[in-house]
Amino acid sequence: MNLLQDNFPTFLQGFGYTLLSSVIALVGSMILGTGFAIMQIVPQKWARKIGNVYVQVFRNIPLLIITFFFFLVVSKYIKMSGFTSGTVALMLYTSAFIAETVRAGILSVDSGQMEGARANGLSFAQAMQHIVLPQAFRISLPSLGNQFINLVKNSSILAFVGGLDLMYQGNMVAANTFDTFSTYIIVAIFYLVITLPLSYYMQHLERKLKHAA
Amino acid sequence: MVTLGIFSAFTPQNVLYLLGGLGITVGVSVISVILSLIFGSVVGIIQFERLPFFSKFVGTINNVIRNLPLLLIIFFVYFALPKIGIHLPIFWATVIAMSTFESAMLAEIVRGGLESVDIGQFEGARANGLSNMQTMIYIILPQAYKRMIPPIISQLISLVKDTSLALGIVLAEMTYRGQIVYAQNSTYIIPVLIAITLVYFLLNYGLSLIARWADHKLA
Amino acid sequence: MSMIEFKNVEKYYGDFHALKHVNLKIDEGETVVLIGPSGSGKSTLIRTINGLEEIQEGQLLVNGFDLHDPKTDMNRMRKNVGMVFQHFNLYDNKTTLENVMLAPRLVLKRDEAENKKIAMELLEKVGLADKAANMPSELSGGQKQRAAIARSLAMRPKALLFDEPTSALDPEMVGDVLDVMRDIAKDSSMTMLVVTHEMSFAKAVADRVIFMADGEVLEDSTTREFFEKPKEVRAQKFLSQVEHH
Amino acid sequence: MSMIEFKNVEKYYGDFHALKHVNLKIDEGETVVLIGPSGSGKSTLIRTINGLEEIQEGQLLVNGFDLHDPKTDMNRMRKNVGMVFQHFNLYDNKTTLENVMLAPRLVLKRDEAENKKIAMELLEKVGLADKAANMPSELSGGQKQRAAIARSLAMRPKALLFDEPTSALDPEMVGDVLDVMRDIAKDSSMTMLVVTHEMSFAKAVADRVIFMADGEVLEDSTTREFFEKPKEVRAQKFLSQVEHH
Amino acid sequence: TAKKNEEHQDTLARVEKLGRIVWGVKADTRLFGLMDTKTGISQGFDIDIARAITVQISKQTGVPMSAEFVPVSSSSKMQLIKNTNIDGSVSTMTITPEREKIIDFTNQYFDAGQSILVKKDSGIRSIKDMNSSKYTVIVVVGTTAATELKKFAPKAKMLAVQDYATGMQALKSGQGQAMSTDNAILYGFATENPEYHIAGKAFTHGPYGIAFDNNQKPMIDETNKALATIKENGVYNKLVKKWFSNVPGLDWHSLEAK
Ligand SMILES: Nc1ncnc2c1ncn2[C@@H]1O[C@H](COP(=O)(O)OP(=O)(O)OP(=O)(O)O)[C@@H](O)[C@H]1O
Ligand SMILES: Nc1ncnc2c1ncn2[C@@H]1O[C@H](COP(=O)(O)OP(=O)(O)OP(=O)(O)O)[C@@H](O)[C@H]1O
Ligand SMILES: [Mg+2]
Ligand SMILES: [Mg+2]
Repeated sequence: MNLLQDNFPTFLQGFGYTLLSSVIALVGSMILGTGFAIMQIVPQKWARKIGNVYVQVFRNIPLLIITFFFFLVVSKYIKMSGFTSGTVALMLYTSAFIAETVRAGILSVDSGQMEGARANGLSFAQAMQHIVLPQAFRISLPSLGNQFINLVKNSSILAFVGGLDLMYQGNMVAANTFDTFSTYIIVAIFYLVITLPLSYYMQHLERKLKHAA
Repeated sequence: MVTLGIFSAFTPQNVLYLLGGLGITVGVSVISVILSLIFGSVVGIIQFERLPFFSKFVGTINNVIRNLPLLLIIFFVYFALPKIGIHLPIFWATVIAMSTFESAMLAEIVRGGLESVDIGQFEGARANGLSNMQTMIYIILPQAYKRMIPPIISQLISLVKDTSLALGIVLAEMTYRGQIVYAQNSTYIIPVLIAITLVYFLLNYGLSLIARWADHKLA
Repeated sequence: MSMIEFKNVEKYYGDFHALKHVNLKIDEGETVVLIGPSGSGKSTLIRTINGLEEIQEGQLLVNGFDLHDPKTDMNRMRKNVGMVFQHFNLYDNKTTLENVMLAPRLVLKRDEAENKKIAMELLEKVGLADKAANMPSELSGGQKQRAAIARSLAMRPKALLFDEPTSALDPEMVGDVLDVMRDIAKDSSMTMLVVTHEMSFAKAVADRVIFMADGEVLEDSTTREFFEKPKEVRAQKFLSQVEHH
Repeated sequence: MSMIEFKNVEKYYGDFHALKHVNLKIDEGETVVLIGPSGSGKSTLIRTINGLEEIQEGQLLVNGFDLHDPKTDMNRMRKNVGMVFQHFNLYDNKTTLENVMLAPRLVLKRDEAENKKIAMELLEKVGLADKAANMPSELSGGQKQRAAIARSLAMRPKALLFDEPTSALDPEMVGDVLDVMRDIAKDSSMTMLVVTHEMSFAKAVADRVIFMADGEVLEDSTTREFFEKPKEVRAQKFLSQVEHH
Repeated sequence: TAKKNEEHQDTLARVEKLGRIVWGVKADTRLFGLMDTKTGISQGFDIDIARAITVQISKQTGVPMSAEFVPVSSSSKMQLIKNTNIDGSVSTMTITPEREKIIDFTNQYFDAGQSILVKKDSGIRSIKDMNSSKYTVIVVVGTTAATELKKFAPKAKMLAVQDYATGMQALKSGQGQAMSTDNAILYGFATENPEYHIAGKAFTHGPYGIAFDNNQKPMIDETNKALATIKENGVYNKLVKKWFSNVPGLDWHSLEAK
């Protein structure tokens, strides 16, 4: 495993950027996704429409194209690096899926919770924030976890725009050493270090929630 | 400049060229869908059956594949497998990589679908004298699949979108061809990106409408 | 002064006519029991009073607020009108104490120390002081309902609405909850409207009884009148069924 | 000849001792009712008989098959032992008729025309001929249970096991199902083991009553003996509770 | 570390047996290999050279062979040769000692050197001006430019993208201030984008070779022979004229075979 020793800093840097991009995109997409989930359930028809269109658009087009759009088109007007373009694209793309997950979570919270809160004098926003959303997040924790795993995997898209992530560094090492086999195996292991434990934990959570139900 | 691009980017020959890419996108998708439905079902059932050792083993491999980026798997199949003597033409390398990854994703859906079937259905069938295999084929699978249609279609939508990743190994699918078109003239970039986006959207939105319809029909 | 007033109110669910030409007046401090067969519109009527359902026609005045006026601030109106539900609707993600303290903190901005003091007093009053730190899932049905009542009272409402507060409870739990309600009814400034099938409670506590059927208010009499000689045939029939049970 | 025989059977769920040293013999053609408080192991016992649960010690002989012997072909054994569940467990993806016809077709390879004839006769017998083409979701609970019984009978089993066949039913449905079961019990060659709380059914139909508590068989008497003077204190107490209800 | 490749079959034997040579060519590089969307086949100097070589090898060996083309990217071409997805590559590939350890090159068929393409009004006059961390230079993964850049402007940041099409778009959208690769390739972009030009002289010397898998002496010999022949008989010069005579600022005669 000379390859690993020689290129360890490179892999590690890539790993760092992958993590960084994933975490930023996660936080952003949670906020955006929750926002659009709420938009889809408020009484106002126009808000629902907007929420719905947003989700449908970003769910149904490839992440790669969104990434290119930011990297090549938007950056003409707003300066952004490959890393930023990729991370923003990742955030928007993932937020559509999170919106769907959170919306389903909200709908599965007993409607009595909202009614109880409204009758108790809380405003719609207060009831959402303090009562409905906390419960919705708990219910949808396993699927949110799976979205995060997808997000980490999808962050490999940064490789297409020089995003310095794990996949990008892997390609560079492969191009320099021609030892594609070992390189990609190492890259795979780095990804699995993040995704596999998460994935097992989510399976565990899912089972626990199912038993509780 | 942009408006100029809109008119000249879509010459008949560019449009035909992009449509050819769509053909490849659809081709890869359809073949991968069929393969991954078959393999995903088999692997999902193996995991569900809890066979001693074997199910755990298959499940672990499945989890590893499921938790890797598809892009990595594509690079691996096309660039790394030849190192151990497996040479695949680019189209088939893409199909194999996508089918491997999507099978793993579908296996998880199938396993979940099977687990959501009421245990009483098994017991009823077993007590009624049906064998394990018969119970699976005639009672459990039909019920599980009905429930799995919406998540499976979402996964298929992902699959269609993910074919774009094959541009990383220069498969001449639609996104790659889009790049080639705007390599001719950089004012084409916005109209071409929009056109491609629209095609993907229509393709996938169509699929998601089917999912919604199926969900409605089955509920 | 009237606390709640329905004037020619009509309410539809889509095509379904759920409240038909309702006229009704409940004065401050009154305790009124609302009865009627299943599907007659009791829940619908009571839910319109704190704006959980909209009305389509007529006028509905609650504590001076006109609920049919789109300019009315529902959140302000609701501060004065509490509601207790059949299925409690406690906040599942909060402890009993937090259930009681949340709305006063968020809506009334009540000082935290005072909020806690009031909440504990109320829990004491409904007999749940020792369950303050428990989650709703750890309470029995009767305890849940008493917690829900404490939660409503913490807002110091002028009116309290009850929608079958005891009908989801095991029989041995019903008494405790009715006792608490009786206590509240004694407070002469509190307006209470109660949907219930507990006729003994109605007889003992209510000033007036309203009988509904098919979305209409068929009878509106003093408690004594109603139980001694109900005017409506359907009310008579209903009474005989309920009391027989 | 004995159809079902437990010899010193022990059954554990993990550490939990669910069946304790059970000895029991049921002869061909007998109708036996199994009663006992909730959690006493009735379901566990009945489920071991057609192999839905494994036993850990002792011997369990059903129609000559030794169920504790790993070489025993469970599928063959099950052809002769039908089971009816509390929650029916009809095949949700098949029509009523298909529910009845499936196992004979797949397992007995019964000729299709004959299979259909037998199935329709059975549906006739349980009063469901007109529901042959309906899906289970379109049947009421009582109809579902009668369909499940027809499904079991179609295999022409020597023994039929019932695990609380009426306890998930609305009261007005119970009678029809019990009637069908009474009919079956009349057939002197059919062995029946029934877990139920319907004491009137037990009194009318059972040859013997077995009483379980805490995983043990505490009493095993003729029906008359059991209901007139149960030997065990716990059985007496149980009877008084159930009959009072 | 590249493995030896004894297990690979003889390329010449393979192409003779199959009657075709599969060439890897570029699809995103103007003048050398740019996809013609009508035919779906790249057009350019590289493609014409590959065709001419194929014809010539057919003559030499007496085995009729056709030329087939597979689009490759800078990042994939090396792998594709090693994987025998393609028989050989005529894809603006610089002959370097590192690469020669892994694959075999013919004699050079085109003379090139690395340059930078910048905006005309950028004030950047040569690669030396860019040796500062405030500059980002765009390169393509797997090209020699990526390695050479570190020697000539070590302080500059590097942004590596998957292909030239993306690279040029990235330059235009301001992801970097320069794109660096062989001048020959940059000429194509300069022709297409008048607001950009090549700044300074080429700072490396990196002629292009036709590449095959390693240990393919018979194929290399045949190709060298063919190459020499087309240079002699004027075919080569005709192709130079066809592709390079209209490039502004380029003395195309200097490219002709003498
Ligand atoms: N959201 C709704 N949409 C449509 N119809 C409704 C809705 N809520 C109630 N209804 C209908 O309105 C009628 C009155 O319902 P309501 O719940 O007010 O009756 P109720 O008197 O409270 O009955 P119960 O004693 O069963 O609680 C019923 O026929 C009911 O089906
Ligand atoms: N799969 C299982 N795993 C662990 N414990 C179990 C399992 N099934 C049943 N038990 C336990 O075994 C005991 C006997 O259960 P069983 O279902 O046989 O009782 P029962 O007599 O049928 O009760 P009921 O009248 O409520 O149906 C109970 O304490 C139950 O909790
Ligand atoms: Mg009601
Ligand atoms: Mg039981």
